[in-house]
Amino acid sequence: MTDPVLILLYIFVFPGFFFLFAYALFLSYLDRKIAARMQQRVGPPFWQPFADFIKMLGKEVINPDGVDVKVFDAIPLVALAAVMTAFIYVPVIGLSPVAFSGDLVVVLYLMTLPTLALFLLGWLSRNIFSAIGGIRAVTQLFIYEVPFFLALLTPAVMAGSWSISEIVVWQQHNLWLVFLQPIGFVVALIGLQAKLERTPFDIPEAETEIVAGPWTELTGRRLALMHLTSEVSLVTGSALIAALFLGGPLLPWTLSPVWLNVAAGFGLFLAKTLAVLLILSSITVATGRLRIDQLNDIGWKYIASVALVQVGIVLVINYLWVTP
Amino acid sequence: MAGPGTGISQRLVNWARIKSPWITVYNSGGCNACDIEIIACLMPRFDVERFGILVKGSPRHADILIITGHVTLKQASRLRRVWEQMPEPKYVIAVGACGASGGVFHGLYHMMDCVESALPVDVYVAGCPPRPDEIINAVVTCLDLLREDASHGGKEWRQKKPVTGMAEKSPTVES
Amino acid sequence: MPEVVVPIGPQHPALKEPVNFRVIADGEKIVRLELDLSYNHRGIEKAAEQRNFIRILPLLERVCGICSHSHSTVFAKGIEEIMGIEIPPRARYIRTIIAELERMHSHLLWLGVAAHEIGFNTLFMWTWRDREAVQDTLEEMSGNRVHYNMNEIGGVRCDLTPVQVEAALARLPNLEERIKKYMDMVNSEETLLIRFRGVGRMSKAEALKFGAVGPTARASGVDYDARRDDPYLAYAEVPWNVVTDNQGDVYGRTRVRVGELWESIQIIRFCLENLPAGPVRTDAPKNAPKGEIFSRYEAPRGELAHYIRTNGTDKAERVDIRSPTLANWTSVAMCLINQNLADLPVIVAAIDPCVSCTCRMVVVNQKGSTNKTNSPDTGVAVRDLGSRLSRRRP
Amino acid sequence: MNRPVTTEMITDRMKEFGTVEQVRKNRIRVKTVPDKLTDAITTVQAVLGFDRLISISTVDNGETFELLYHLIAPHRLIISLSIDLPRDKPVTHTVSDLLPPAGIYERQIHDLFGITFEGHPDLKKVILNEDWPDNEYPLRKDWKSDPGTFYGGINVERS
Repeated sequence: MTDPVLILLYIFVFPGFFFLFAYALFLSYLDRKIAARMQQRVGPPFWQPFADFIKMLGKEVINPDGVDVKVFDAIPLVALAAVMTAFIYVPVIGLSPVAFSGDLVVVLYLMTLPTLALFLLGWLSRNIFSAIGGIRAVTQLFIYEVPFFLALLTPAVMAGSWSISEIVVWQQHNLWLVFLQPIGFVVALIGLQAKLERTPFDIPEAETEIVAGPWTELTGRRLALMHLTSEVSLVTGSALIAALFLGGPLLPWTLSPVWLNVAAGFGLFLAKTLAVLLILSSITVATGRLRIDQLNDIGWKYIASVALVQVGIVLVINYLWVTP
Repeated sequence: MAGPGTGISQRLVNWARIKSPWITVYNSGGCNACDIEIIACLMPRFDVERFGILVKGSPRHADILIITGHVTLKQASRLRRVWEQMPEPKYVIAVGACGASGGVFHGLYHMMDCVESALPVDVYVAGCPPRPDEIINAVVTCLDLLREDASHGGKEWRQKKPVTGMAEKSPTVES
Repeated sequence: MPEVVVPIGPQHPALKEPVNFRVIADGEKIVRLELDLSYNHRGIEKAAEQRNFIRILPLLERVCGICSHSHSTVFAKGIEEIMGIEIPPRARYIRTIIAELERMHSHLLWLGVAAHEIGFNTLFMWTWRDREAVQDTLEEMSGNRVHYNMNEIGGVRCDLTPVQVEAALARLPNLEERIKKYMDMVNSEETLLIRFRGVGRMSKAEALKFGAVGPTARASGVDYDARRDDPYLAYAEVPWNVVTDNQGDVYGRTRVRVGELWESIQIIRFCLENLPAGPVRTDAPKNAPKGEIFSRYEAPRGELAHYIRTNGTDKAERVDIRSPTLANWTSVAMCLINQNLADLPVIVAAIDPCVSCTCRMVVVNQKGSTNKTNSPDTGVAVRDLGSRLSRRRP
Repeated sequence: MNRPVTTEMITDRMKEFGTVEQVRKNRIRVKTVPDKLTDAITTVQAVLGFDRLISISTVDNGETFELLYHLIAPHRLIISLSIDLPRDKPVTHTVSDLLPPAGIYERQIHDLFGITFEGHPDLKKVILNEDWPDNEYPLRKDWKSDPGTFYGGINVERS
């Protein structure tokens, strides 16, 4: 897998940008369909997210006066690029060729860029609603970031390496981490739900309080790119959790022909990401929005302390297990 | 590539515009009976999300502006301002008898007389209030208008005589 | 954070109707609030003086879409009392049935919108799906889903056939089971409780002082209900009881409204089962004698009062409409002080504002500061549009 | 209230303020003079237990404006205090300090009828368009809306 053409192919075509674009739209369709079916509605047709994306591209772009247009255009692109590159390091068919030790930290860093982009958009568009939305986005970032990182770094501590691919390989020999660290799995799910700003935590984009939060002034292609960013970060987040906790795309036993092994691995990857998506969708449907100060209490009092307890348990297990 | 309306990308954009019309509802002074009928369209029984119709809060994100109720004097300028905030391929649906002629409130002192006096309307819906399926039918006729306009390159060819009172002195919204 | 003026303008997803709040917020806390309600002022009372008793009822029904039967019933009831005619018992029962069906569809609508305000869309979808059953019953009985036009001076416009009665009765058990589900959902569902409990609290003394009406007042323990104080239509003969609660906050108002939903079903079932036979309307004289009446009615949102004065012709000389939401605006303005900005839609939705009824009033609330406050309108200068169209007397 | 308040009690208590008549089973109407109004309301509130203002109704009967203050009490009786104001100088004192909801109704009446209430904290134009001319009071009997052009050039008598 070191042949540069194959790597380029890997990055751009199959598990890279093209597949990610299609899979993001598919997951967004599934998310809306599950939510609709749970509310006893029919839900959108298969091509709906694709039609939304193309329509938004075709709309007129309105620049609110007094806004630096170049920066206003650049921010959605930066956010989208960050999230897409984060997906390269997550193993999709077998281990990712560009993995290096420490790519878990890079992925986590790249995942926070969209929230900062939202804050900048809100602050730049000089509209009172988007300013308040931007501030809420950043305050929410501080609340869920610590437990989310703790929950995602404990697998690295247990597996003894900071590369996602090596964690996946480690899980082949031992149990899946979801059984070893159930609390970490739950905290990671809650953190991901908050990072994607979905219903219990969609305070920045609270549709009924501040019109559309940081999204208010976005029109045309900027809106399309920001929607795509949120959908792609849904894919990246669920793939990350699938890789770290549910054993990633590798089979415990290797099948005879290589392509069958890769295909089975890819099937596992799809199954696991869809499972994570089902959990996220049911959380969205079953809960109402929290207030920012309630989120503050719950975030720091419960979720952060539970994550610390999880870290403590992992350290104890590591100490007992490693020494023979 | 052939004319503006026939290129592959143009046909794709037209298809996308027809498949995902986003609407925003504005109650310009009516008795909010039409409002609750529009919200009833979103509900499980008349679910419009299967046509891709979403109700968006801010006019910036919407394609179709649905106006319920007649236009009171105070609403006229704000209605006009909301309409101007919408990005270009935009359409206006005036719902109910109030939208067409002021309905029961025709001729009252604190009212302008119909939505047409504030901004150009594309589709009218009869009924006081119209049933949810009639409102969905209005959105569908609006999409047919969109398909026709796409083939003629924009709305100008269909614009009938300029709206009286509006064209000769277009309101200057002080910035 | 210095004081920020947040205009929640006439066009806002949280408010289904055009009302304009100028919220002066300090960070997330609301310091002061200025409402501007006059977007919906249509001048109905002036028109009401020019219409005879047949043409006035459709106009009065369209004061507000959700409580349309209330406005026409309170007017018809007042005129019939001035004329001194007695409508047949069957007409009284049919009016009560339509009134209670309207209360059910209004409360279910409100429960959905309140859940939507806090982002809990599932309950929004469920309540409105069950509301369709009530809408079907209303459409079968009166031909229209929202404006029923059932009333006429002297009785009811169309009769209820036995088939309609059976169909309505068949729908009640399913509605009862759903409302039972909502009742324990409201009490136990954590996601609702965390946003409703302790928000916009109003004590009983405050409720009385600021003149709150309807479920908003009954949630604070005020025991006023026009159906029991001034029994009209068939409420005297139907066994029902007033639902009150002493929580005083949005949670209490939700419980009162769901309780009233339950009561409405019992009233409807009682009225449908022993619907008296007989004619549906008596012929009323064309002109009403000279007189006046202050007729009260318990609309879904609160106590609705029409002051009607007649002068012997076939037109009412003066119809003074005081709608329930108009009385609730002062109390909601007081409840909102130093609550969270995020709670504003929930508290405002808690009084179930029907802005079309309140086509009046700016309320300006003072928070201990000097009494002098004003409400500059945030609207755009209207020199161009408004001035040319405003009315000059010749 | 230790003993239930009866209509007779109310009628003899309110005799000093003006003519009292029992209109219906639980409706009492008291006709008073503007300057006696405030202490009529205070006695009604304090002694007879009327604690809530339902609404203030106004009627333009030719040469005078009639203001009716409707109050209700826990014992389910409704009292309506009515005063007459001359048409040329319709001025009376505000009651919004005694009854807070009155602040709303008085501003509306000022806008539609032109009756000024002294001492009202903020008596500004409220419900009509910003551009509504100041001395036009639509709900007065003698005010006819401008029979001018109906929008679009068709001449229609406007109610």
